[in-house]
Amino acid sequence: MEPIVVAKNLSKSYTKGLRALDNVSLTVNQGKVLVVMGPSGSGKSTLIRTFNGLETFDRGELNILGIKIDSTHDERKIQKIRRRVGMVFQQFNLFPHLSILENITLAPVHVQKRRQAEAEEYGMYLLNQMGIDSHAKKYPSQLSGGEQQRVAIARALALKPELLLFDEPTSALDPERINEVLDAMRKLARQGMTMVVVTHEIGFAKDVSDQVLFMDSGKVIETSPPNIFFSNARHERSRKFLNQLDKQ
Amino acid sequence: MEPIVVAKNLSKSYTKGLRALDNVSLTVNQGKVLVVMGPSGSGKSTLIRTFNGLETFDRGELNILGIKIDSTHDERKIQKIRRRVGMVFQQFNLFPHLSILENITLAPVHVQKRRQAEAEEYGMYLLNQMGIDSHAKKYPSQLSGGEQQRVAIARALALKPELLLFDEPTSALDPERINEVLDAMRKLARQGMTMVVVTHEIGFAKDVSDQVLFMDSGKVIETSPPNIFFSNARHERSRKFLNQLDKQ
Amino acid sequence: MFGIYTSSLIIFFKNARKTLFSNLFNTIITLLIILFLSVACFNTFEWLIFKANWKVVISNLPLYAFGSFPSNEQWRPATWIISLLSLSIFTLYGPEWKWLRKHLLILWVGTIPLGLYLLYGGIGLSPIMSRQWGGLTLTILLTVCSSLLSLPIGIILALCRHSSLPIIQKLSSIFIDVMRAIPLIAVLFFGQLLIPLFLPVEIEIDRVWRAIFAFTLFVSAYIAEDIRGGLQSIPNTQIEAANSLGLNQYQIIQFILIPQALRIALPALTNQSIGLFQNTSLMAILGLVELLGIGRSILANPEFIGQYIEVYVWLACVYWIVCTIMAVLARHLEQRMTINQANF
Amino acid sequence: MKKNQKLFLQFGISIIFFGLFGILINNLTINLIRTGLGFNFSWLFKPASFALAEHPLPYTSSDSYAWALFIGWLNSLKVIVSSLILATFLGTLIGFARTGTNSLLGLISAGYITIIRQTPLLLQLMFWYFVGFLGLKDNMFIQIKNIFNISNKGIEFSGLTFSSEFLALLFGLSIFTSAYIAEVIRGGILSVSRGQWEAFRSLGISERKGLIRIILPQALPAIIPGLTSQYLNLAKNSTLAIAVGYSDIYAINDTIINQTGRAIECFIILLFSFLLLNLLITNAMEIINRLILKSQRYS
Amino acid sequence: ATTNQDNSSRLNLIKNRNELICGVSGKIPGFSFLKSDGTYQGLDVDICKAFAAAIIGDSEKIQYRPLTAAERFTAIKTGEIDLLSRNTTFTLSRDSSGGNGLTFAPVVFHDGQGLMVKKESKISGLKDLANKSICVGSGTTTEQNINDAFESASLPYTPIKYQDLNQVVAGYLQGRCSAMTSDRSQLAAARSGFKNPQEHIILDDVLSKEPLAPASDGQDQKLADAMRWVVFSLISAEEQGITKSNIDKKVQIAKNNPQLKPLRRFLGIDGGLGEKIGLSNDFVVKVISSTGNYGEIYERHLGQNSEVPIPRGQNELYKKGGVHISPPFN
Ligand SMILES: Nc1ncnc2c1ncn2[C@@H]1O[C@H](COP(=O)(O)OP(=O)(O)OP(=O)(O)O)[C@@H](O)[C@H]1O
Ligand SMILES: Nc1ncnc2c1ncn2[C@@H]1O[C@H](COP(=O)(O)OP(=O)(O)OP(=O)(O)O)[C@@H](O)[C@H]1O
Ligand SMILES: [Mg+2]
Ligand SMILES: [Mg+2]
Repeated sequence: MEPIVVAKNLSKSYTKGLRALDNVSLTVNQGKVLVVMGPSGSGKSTLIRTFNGLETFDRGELNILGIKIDSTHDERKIQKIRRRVGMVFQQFNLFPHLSILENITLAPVHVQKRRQAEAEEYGMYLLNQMGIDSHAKKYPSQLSGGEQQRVAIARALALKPELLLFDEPTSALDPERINEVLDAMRKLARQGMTMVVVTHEIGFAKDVSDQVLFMDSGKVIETSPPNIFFSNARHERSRKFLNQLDKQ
Repeated sequence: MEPIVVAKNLSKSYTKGLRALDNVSLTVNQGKVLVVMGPSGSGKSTLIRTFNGLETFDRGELNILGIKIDSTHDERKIQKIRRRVGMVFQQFNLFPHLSILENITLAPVHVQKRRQAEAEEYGMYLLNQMGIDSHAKKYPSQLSGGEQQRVAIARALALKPELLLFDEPTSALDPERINEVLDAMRKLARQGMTMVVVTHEIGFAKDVSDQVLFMDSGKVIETSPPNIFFSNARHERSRKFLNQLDKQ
Repeated sequence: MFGIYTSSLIIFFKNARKTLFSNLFNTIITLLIILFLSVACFNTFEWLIFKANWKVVISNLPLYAFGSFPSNEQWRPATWIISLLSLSIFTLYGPEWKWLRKHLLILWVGTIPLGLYLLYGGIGLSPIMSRQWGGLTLTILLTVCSSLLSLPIGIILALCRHSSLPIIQKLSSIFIDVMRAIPLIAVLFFGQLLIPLFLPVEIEIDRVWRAIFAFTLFVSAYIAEDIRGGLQSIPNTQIEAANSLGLNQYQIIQFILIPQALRIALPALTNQSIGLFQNTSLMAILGLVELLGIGRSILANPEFIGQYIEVYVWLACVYWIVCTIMAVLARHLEQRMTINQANF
Repeated sequence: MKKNQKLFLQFGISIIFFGLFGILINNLTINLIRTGLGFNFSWLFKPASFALAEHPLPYTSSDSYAWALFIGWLNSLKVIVSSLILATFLGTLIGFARTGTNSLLGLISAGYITIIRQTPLLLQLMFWYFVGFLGLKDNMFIQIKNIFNISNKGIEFSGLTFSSEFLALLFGLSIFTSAYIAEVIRGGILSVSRGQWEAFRSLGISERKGLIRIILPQALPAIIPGLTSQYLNLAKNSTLAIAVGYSDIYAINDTIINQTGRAIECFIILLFSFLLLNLLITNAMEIINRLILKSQRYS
Repeated sequence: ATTNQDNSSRLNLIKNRNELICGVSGKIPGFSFLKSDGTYQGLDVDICKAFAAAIIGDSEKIQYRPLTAAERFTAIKTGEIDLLSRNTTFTLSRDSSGGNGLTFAPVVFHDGQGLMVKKESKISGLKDLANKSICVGSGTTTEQNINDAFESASLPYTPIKYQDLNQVVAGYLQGRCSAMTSDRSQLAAARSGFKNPQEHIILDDVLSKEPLAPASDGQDQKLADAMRWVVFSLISAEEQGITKSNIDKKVQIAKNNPQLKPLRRFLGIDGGLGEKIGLSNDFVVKVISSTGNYGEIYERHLGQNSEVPIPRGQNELYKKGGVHISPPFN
């Protein structure tokens, strides 16, 4: 099994003294799903965003799909990585002025220089996979949150990425819509997609993930398989966090 | 036991054809807690907001604290009701330009014409009850969500209301903050306050409520005591809804 | 716009008793307003019907419309104005004819060369110099040309001001800020009287074009700021999303930023062109015989000396009608966009 | 983009820009020499030899051009400041009427706004002056005990006189600007979230009190920038004084250009006087803005 | 006066273009104003027509360009117009190369600045206007003249300055000012449009000499020569009694009577005078047959039966006590 993501001693601070990432190291292998958990402000988003260069870091090294980047943030390498890594955000971030299908075909046509017809065909296939092909001509604001998030996943898939990043993909959704999206993600995991997912959905993490990484104040507190993490977490801090999640 | 809220055949539609409220009738007696549940868009907010005249209705009759209002929306009667009914919103709606204590004393001083000193004293007492008296001189933006919501409750209590309305008071809060607010509400219920609460917090509803009212598409589907509703709801639609809530 | 009026009128009459006479204060205010309005209306109508002498308007209608354009050629500007008008009507009420809809923008842009061809003449038509243009035709020409020219320039300026290259950013900032600091009439003065001084003797620019140039300079600075506002209100997450799809800087500008900024700025942009239409009247002070200018020329005819009230009232009506048409069009455009992309 | 690539691009654009600029200046010099005008400011200290109807400071026609220009600038300032106050007052009233509960007032103010906003200011000014103020006629003047006089010469009020040119400009500008300010105020009020209205209503606070104590303070930060740009527009629009015979800075510049032919120099002076006016207005608004923010420590 | 000129004269340009671009005011009753049919009319306009007839041979081949006072000189200097026929006062600084650098043709209308007041106001001279408001058109010498007049009489006054004559008239009629000042011709023209012209009087005070003359670029001597002699031909024709209606007969007479030397020279039959100034030899015939002589032009636009009657006064021929005189066509 090849490693897809290898992080070595990543550190970053926005404001002096306060570390958003503090010596983070981790590895994600091909076909594996890593779930990242932790309290608000612990650095989960920061971590996952370094993986496709949306965020720089101050020290350490990253190896994504065999491309090494460091704190110098080489634009060309990052552009290469971005073509091979998909990302899904909490707030969907669909392009409101483009129709659903245009949202999906934009990158294939302009980044990968595929033909429009070809990109549209593949786009319709992806929308079909996500169960929303009937909305292809609509605009994002005409869709529910769950549908929008599935469009965002389809958009990320359109570039045929080798790694998918999810930053709290369900936390902006109505309780009733969450499962639509989680189901789509389960499907992807079963198809062997390598994924890094920031989420608080315990059910999903138990179901799908191969490892759960728990962070607090920028540090990795523990990395365990889900069965161990949820029943018998090693660290006091993790247990406290899980307790609070349960209480709701 | 006197009835505090009596609604008879309330109906309302925003857009023609689509009913936000459809023949809703209910009674809340003195000292009782009614929890309202239902999927998004089912009309919960609309219902609870008619109780203090924030929303008009097209047909039916309301009797709040012995004051009868109908579709003509008599401003004078509504003003009377508002002085005796408190309301807490999902988005807190504190006045950002006033300090915490000013937020609380504003209505007593200007509506009930109490003296500033007297209002402040009672305000501090309420803040103390809510466990946030140390923040009295701060501004809303300096407080966490949970603290802000407790200020909002104190503000509603400052007019010594005979009925309290809550519209999803915890759904804008971080998971870790929710219990602070629910605990404060439990305390009020135990002190015998009459309350109508729109919420999806099953634990709270089981604990505190006397009745659970379940709505869908503006209609009341069922009204049951919580032990029956949560273990053995009478209606298919309610069971389906509860299932989905559990899944998360 | 009228839809809104009628519906609010209906609500108004439904609730009249409740809202107008709900308490003493409201009742007094209402009665005072009604009194004032009826006195004003009575006086106005009395003047309009009995006192005013409308000959100064009626016998000069072709002048107001076309200026001193040769009378046997007046069908040319007339054709142009009618085609603009019918295009407006088509844009508003036209059938859902897909192909035409899609090419509406091109049709609108196409009215400029059409207008210029009809006015200037040339191939097949006798040439007519811009000296003879005037009246409403000239006013519309100034508006249409300047607003369509200043849009692309405004976009470029906004992008430059947004750019990370310090020199370019500074230059465009200075241009925009200076343009926005000085009064329009000064810019027009510059265009009419000073531009010739900045050109070599042999080059001579027509004064209609100098006016269009000055208007373009002025309006593009305002448009740039509107678009910059639009750019700034695009959330950063849009750029992040585009970045994570691997789009490069220019593609992001082209496909994400400009279309969104334009749509956000659309109401401001249409307001600019309505303002521009009104402001063309300043050219009357600088000697162009556009709508207001022709009015002032007509007042010099010994036959009409002293009838300025009639002329001003008439011109105000014309300006108001055209502005209202423009505003209705703009509102319609906005509505169509919000139907497509609610919450956008 | 690479760093040197960026530098190169900037360098190229600067060269094109300054090259063009140089050519234009060169043309100008040639033209100025050709027409024998030259470029200097010494004429500023020659006697102006024209009289001014309105001068806040002593002025006679033997004073210098420079002094005449300064008087013009003061005249501009005077009309700008006074119409700024009047426009804000009117605009706020209309903005409230538009959002308020009296629907007749709402309807009228909506009508007012569309009529005012959709006719050219120049026309409105001429209308106010020639029809409104001069229409008062000589025989129609109102006089109250020698303290208060209205005639088509203007208004006289216990020793203070305001000419009808000034008043027409004041009214025209204020009314025109107030229609825009009303929209700014309305926008500001609408920018306060609906939750705030509901919150004060559910506390039993009356509409008027809620508007003043809860909504307006929160709307102010959204209103101030819009207000500033309306004030700047007002200042610029005051140059239309030329249409009603008021001697503002532009009108005096115009006269001087006609007398001396110094178009370029006068244009530069006009430019700087407006930059100065703008600076004054923006700084004053900045101070007001800071005061408001200071009184609202919350954000 | 001629200096050696190359062929780049505007005269050739006009001929090649077959059209004359003539700058006018467009807003002065009697001199140039827009009629309802979209054509310009007035004395200044007829002078343009005379130039076109002389240069091109067709008095209709003209484009009029309305100009404001501020832009008129720039328009000549930049070549936007060929010549200016717009009530422009002939002054030294305008005529000199050190000033505005123009050249003026002979005066076509001798004017003077005057004051108009309402009869009922009982104002009879400058003295009565002390401390009163006076409506002035800005952007011309008018403003300076009124100032000089009051200053030298040490009288205080308040000038109300407007953009153009219409506004001055409106201000005066509405009673904003006790008097309006402008060139006396314009005062008379304006008064003719009033409802009750007899209620207004033009005071006897003449504040300035205002000889109004067509102008062209001072560096183009050829065009200036042509213009000068076209104007003189109008005056000379009146002196000789040659009119639009009898010009053909006069030509016949001149052709048949070789002894009428001056007439033959004047009408271009002998002498080749036209060629010397770059025009055709019979330019006078063309001019007179299209516009008539000076007297006819005057009568048409400013005469007793016109819409704007102004007594000829100074503008009579020298023989009749006026100041118009033409040098000999030799
Ligand atoms: N742009 C920024 N500027 C300054 N500080 C930032 C910025 N973004 C994040 N931080 C800080 O970095 C730390 C980690 O933030 P991050 O967003 O990664 O947390 P998170 O675990 O994703 O939290 P959440 O669950 O709320 O999304 C926090 O202390 C946060 O305040
Ligand atoms: N101001 C409004 N204008 C038009 N329709 C409205 C308005 N407010 C609510 N509605 C509609 O009325 C229906 C009931 O809305 P309501 O807000 O009462 O639902 P809810 O049960 O509170 O939902 P949620 O759980 O999302 O708060 C919905 O269909 C909604 O779209
Ligand atoms: Mg995060
Ligand atoms: Mg709700």
